[in-house]
Amino acid sequence: MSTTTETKLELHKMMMLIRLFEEALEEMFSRGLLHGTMHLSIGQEATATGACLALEKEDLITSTHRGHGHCLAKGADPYKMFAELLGREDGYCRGRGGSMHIADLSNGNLGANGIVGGSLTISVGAALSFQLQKKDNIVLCFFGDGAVNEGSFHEALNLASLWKLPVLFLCENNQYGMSMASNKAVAGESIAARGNSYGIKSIQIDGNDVEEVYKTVKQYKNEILETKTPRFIEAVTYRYRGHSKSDRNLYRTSDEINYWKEEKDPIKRFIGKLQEEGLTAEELKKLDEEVVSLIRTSVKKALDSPLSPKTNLEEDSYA
Amino acid sequence: MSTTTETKLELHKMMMLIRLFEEALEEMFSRGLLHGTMHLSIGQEATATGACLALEKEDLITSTHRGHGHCLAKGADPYKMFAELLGREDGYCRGRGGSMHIADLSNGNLGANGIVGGSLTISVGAALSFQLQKKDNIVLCFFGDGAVNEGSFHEALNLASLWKLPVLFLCENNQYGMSMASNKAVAGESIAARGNSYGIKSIQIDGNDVEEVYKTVKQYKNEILETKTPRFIEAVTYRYRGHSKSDRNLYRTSDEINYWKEEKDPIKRFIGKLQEEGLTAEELKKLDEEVVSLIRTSVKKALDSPLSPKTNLEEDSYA
Amino acid sequence: MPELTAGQSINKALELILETYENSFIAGEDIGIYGGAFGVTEGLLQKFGEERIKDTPIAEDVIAGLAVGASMTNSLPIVEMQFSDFIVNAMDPIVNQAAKLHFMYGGAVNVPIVIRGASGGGTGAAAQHSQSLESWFCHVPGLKVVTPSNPQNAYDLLLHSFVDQNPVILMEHKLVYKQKSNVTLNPIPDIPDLIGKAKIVKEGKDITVVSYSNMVNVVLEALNSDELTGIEAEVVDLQTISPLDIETILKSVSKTKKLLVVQEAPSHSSVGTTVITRVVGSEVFTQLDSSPKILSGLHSPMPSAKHLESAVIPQTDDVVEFIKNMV
Amino acid sequence: MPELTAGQSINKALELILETYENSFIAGEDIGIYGGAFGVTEGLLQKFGEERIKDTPIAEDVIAGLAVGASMTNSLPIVEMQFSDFIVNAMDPIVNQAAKLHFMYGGAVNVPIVIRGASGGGTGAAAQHSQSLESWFCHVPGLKVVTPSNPQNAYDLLLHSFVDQNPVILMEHKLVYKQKSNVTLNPIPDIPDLIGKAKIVKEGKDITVVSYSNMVNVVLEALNSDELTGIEAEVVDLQTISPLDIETILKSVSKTKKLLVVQEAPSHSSVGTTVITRVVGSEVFTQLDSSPKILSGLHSPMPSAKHLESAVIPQTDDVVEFIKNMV
Ligand SMILES: Cc1ncc(C[n+]2csc(CCOP(=O)(O)OP(=O)(O)O)c2C)c(N)n1
Ligand SMILES: Cc1ncc(C[n+]2csc(CCOP(=O)(O)OP(=O)(O)O)c2C)c(N)n1
Ligand SMILES: [Mg+2]
Ligand SMILES: [Mg+2]
Repeated sequence: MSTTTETKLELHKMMMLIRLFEEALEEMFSRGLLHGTMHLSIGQEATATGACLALEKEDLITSTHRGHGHCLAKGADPYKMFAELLGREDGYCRGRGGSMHIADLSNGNLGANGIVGGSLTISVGAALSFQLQKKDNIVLCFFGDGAVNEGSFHEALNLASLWKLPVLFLCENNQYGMSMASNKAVAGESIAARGNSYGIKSIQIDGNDVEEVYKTVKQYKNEILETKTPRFIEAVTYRYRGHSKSDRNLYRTSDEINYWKEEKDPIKRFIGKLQEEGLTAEELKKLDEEVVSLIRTSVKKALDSPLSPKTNLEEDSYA
Repeated sequence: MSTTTETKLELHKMMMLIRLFEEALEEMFSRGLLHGTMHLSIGQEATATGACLALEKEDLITSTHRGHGHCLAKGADPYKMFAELLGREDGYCRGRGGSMHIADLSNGNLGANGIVGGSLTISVGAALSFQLQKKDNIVLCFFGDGAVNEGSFHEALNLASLWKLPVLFLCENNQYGMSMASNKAVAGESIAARGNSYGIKSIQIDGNDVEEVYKTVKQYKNEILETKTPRFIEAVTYRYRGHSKSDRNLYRTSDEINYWKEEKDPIKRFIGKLQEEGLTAEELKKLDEEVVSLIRTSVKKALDSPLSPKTNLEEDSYA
Repeated sequence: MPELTAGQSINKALELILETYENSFIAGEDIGIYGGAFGVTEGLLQKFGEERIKDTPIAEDVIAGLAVGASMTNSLPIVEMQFSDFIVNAMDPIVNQAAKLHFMYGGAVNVPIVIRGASGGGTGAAAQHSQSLESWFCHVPGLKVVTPSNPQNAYDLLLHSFVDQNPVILMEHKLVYKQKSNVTLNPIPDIPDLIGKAKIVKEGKDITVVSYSNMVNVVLEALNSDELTGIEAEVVDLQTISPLDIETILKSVSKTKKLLVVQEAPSHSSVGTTVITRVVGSEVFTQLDSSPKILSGLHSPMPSAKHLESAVIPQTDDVVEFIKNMV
Repeated sequence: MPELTAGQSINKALELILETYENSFIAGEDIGIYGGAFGVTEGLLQKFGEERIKDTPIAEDVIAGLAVGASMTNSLPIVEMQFSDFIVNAMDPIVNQAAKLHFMYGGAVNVPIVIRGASGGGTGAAAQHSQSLESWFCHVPGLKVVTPSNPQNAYDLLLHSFVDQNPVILMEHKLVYKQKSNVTLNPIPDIPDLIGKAKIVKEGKDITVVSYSNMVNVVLEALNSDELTGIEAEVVDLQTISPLDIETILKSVSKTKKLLVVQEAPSHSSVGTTVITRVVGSEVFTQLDSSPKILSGLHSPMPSAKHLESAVIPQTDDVVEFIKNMV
């Protein structure tokens, strides 16, 4: 299965969109426009992009505290996301969720989750709905390497395997929890091996190779629908920024960070590939400018939009 | 490592003690002397016996809701156990714990636990104490096949493996939770394989062969102390009685139950072995009579002992 | 109008729901062939099959979590916590997810799930199988908490909880399961108007006794005591403990001028302290002619021995004692 | 007498404990090289090494569970819940095990553990990282619950909680961590006599304001408002919310005749409703000359947006408003 040029350009544009979206957030944060903290996925764009673009709109995802990329790649409007982080009425959650809790059901995003491992059992329930409703769709569950050690991971994978649920578990192994190296936190061979131990076919891939992610997710989705069994992907990647805004990066070396930035950056690598395949500097520039202006206009529009009104929050707490 | 005759007779006597203890409980229950329910291990005596007799007094165990056998095998006084189930002051918990919550610290039993999987993380903590205190002892953690699917199992095994804790996980796989067959509840190859997936050396053994259990636990204890890594045993066994007093056994056939009673009974099998090795009917009779009279006198003494007084229970709730 | 135990009436309500809503299902431990630890789901597997009567491994976190995910995707889950004590293993999906998603996502999703659990003591099941943890869930915004006291409201409140679009925690007392009476098998309602409504189960003018769950039965029994002849107590069965039907309570107390709350759970940070706080914080405060009291379970784990267990749980004699002292 | 933030004073208390008790250790997420999400354990790894400063995987159930097992075997564990919201994943070891073992085993064991968690809102961390769940643990017999409000009592209460032979839940408000003042670095006490004691932090005769955790600071700030000049409020900092120091509260209320409770947590089934219930259930009831009130957080999850967050959490203006209306 080879990827069309059109798709490749989409993949590039989406990675750029995520990168620029989060860089814009950083800038807003430093200008004191944002309340609270946030978790940036800069450096990990290939996983979110390759995975979500391999899905249909009707497929669902569950996301994490580091979910901006998942959300955008699944089709969210950057304007509404900026608006959400700024507490505006047009935000996806009307200013009630913020960075860690954006959901976009219209595009099949069941929502980011502030609880590590919190989305795993939810994804199993959504996959059960697909099974009961005999739908030909899957649920892709994003989670980090740190979530692998939570009890909820165990209960979710065990049940998904027993009940043959159409769920694709996708572990974004960026090699650290908050500060703990995943090899100090996960016993046994590897995270992919842990997936296998539940009788779930699992694979470890280069999470910074957007095409590999895209192809693997496409293939696994087909296998899930054909075999009616779940699948598991460990995508190895790396986060450039601190865990959150308060991180001083004491637990890793700047050499390590620089190595990943220089040698393994998903966007750089993919641009190189596209250029080998004949993409000209002009074409690239044009693509990127579209993204830049989308971000610019979205930020401006969000900053100009009205704050979320103080409604009766106790009433808002119930359906 | 061959087992001495003396040890073999101990193993037999202990299995008999457990069997007769629980049969006595059944009789008390039918006479309406017991409040609440209880979980009997009749048919599983070899696991508790072989495991606990392989330990020293300073080694610790954590037990389960089906813990009478563990407790007796670790050296508990049947009188104090009967007294506990009858709510008497001499009971191990002064009538506050009952069947599901007997602890006997003096003999290294950290206590039975009414929560499935509840003792796994506790055993890890106790093993951590041994490690920190540089003691040459282990913690043996009993749990059932049903507990394998709890999140606490996952978190406990992962940490024990990472921290190289001196704990021996012993799963009593009696092939059913309450009503659910363990092969419908545990995904993957086997329970022992699940232990291996955490990088913990694991083995599946015949839990109804008391000598095999005894030898394996002895060997694994030595390995734990030498290699400073945990171990995992899946002991396959079978419970004859219902899960608890309210069980109608709808989830299994009487043929299956009878097969285990006739062909696989741990006591019968071991008696056969002992007789092959020269134990005479008289010797056997003598051994068993000791056990019978111990149970008889214990029951009588317990029934004659005073109820636990109504102290200030709110004060008793705090140290 | 059949005579049923509450266990049976709940079974009937579940059956009606499963027949009526194709996208409803039940999940829990031993709810299939075993019929549930308390027999509440008996026969449902045979009627509706494994697809909709889902026996789970012993894994409460995923039991509750799957309900959340399923409810966000057009399924209508009802899950069972075999003993409500085990809900401790399902707190994240219930408290951090189910309770918050509707609000957190700006109203974009509903989480219409029902979580049933067998609560309470009196059966000799000891400290880990006898708790009344309902107050915890009342403290959590986004959840509703319902506590039936008899076969009829056990049936009706389950149907209404199911129709309610919010996550509802149903705490069913083990002794209520055994209560037996004639039950009108009402149809599934269009609007869940019973949720949030207390019920005056006995009218009176001398004192208001507010209670819920099995303690309502203990209170009613106590009122038959000769020692209380001549005293007309008004008994309020809260039925829903969050949100509280404060109007009904205030109306009664402003009539009787006296308030006693009776609950099995310990007092600290509980439903009972909330009822009293709401009453004394209202204009009714000035009408009270005596100090409002709470009769609760002791601040102690549940002992296994029968004579100690009954010392922890309020008994009819205790209720009589309290009422005598107040009137 | 150094000037320290509460985060720093807690760090000093931890250091003193680790130096003094060889069998003590700390376990939690990112408490090692990272120094804890709020910097509370900074420098301890360097001083005491990996054996005693135990960085764990993200697995709250085993973090709390190992504390229980370790405490039963002559170790003295202090464990950290990075945000107290994550304690939902550790409820079985805390509630079904730690709280009950001493009673359930007839007094044969003690479970002297300390569980610290960062609680509360006001930092824009939204619904899953801003909760004040302390009331849950007050409802559980066998647990003690402690809530510091400033650098000095954060230091002292940690030492006393450590010495206490019961499982103690310490809820440390994120905004309290940032409070700064001079701290007397007292030695480790022989008897934990601060546990269970409230403190009058300001004397007054016109109204008793009972509060705890960061809300004590909000109350004290409110009292500086010009709108309240002439009003002498007495402020009680509960410090320990279970068991409650009811004597101190009653003494104050019988003097002022008025009671206001201020807390960040929602009202239903909370500490505040317990304080009011205990007061109106006592002989002080007849001395009250106005309806006792509670000012609490809204019954709503915490929104992320700053202007909405501050609508959920009681602000100084709200305190001023309540006091004005009551006096
Ligand atoms: C249950 C729970 N425990 C702890 C945390 C605090 N926390 C937030 S993110 C994080 C690290 C998660 O690591 P990982 O799963 O690898 O995701 P990453 O941050 O690397 O993307 C931690 C410890 C949390 N949010 N939820
Ligand atoms: C957390 C929890 N969930 C459910 C139960 C109810 N329960 C008690 S024993 C049991 C079956 C346990 O099966 P297993 O672990 O195999 O032990 P066995 O009963 O077979 O000895 C169940 C479901 C419980 N006690 N605790
Ligand atoms: Mg990570
Ligand atoms: Mg079993």
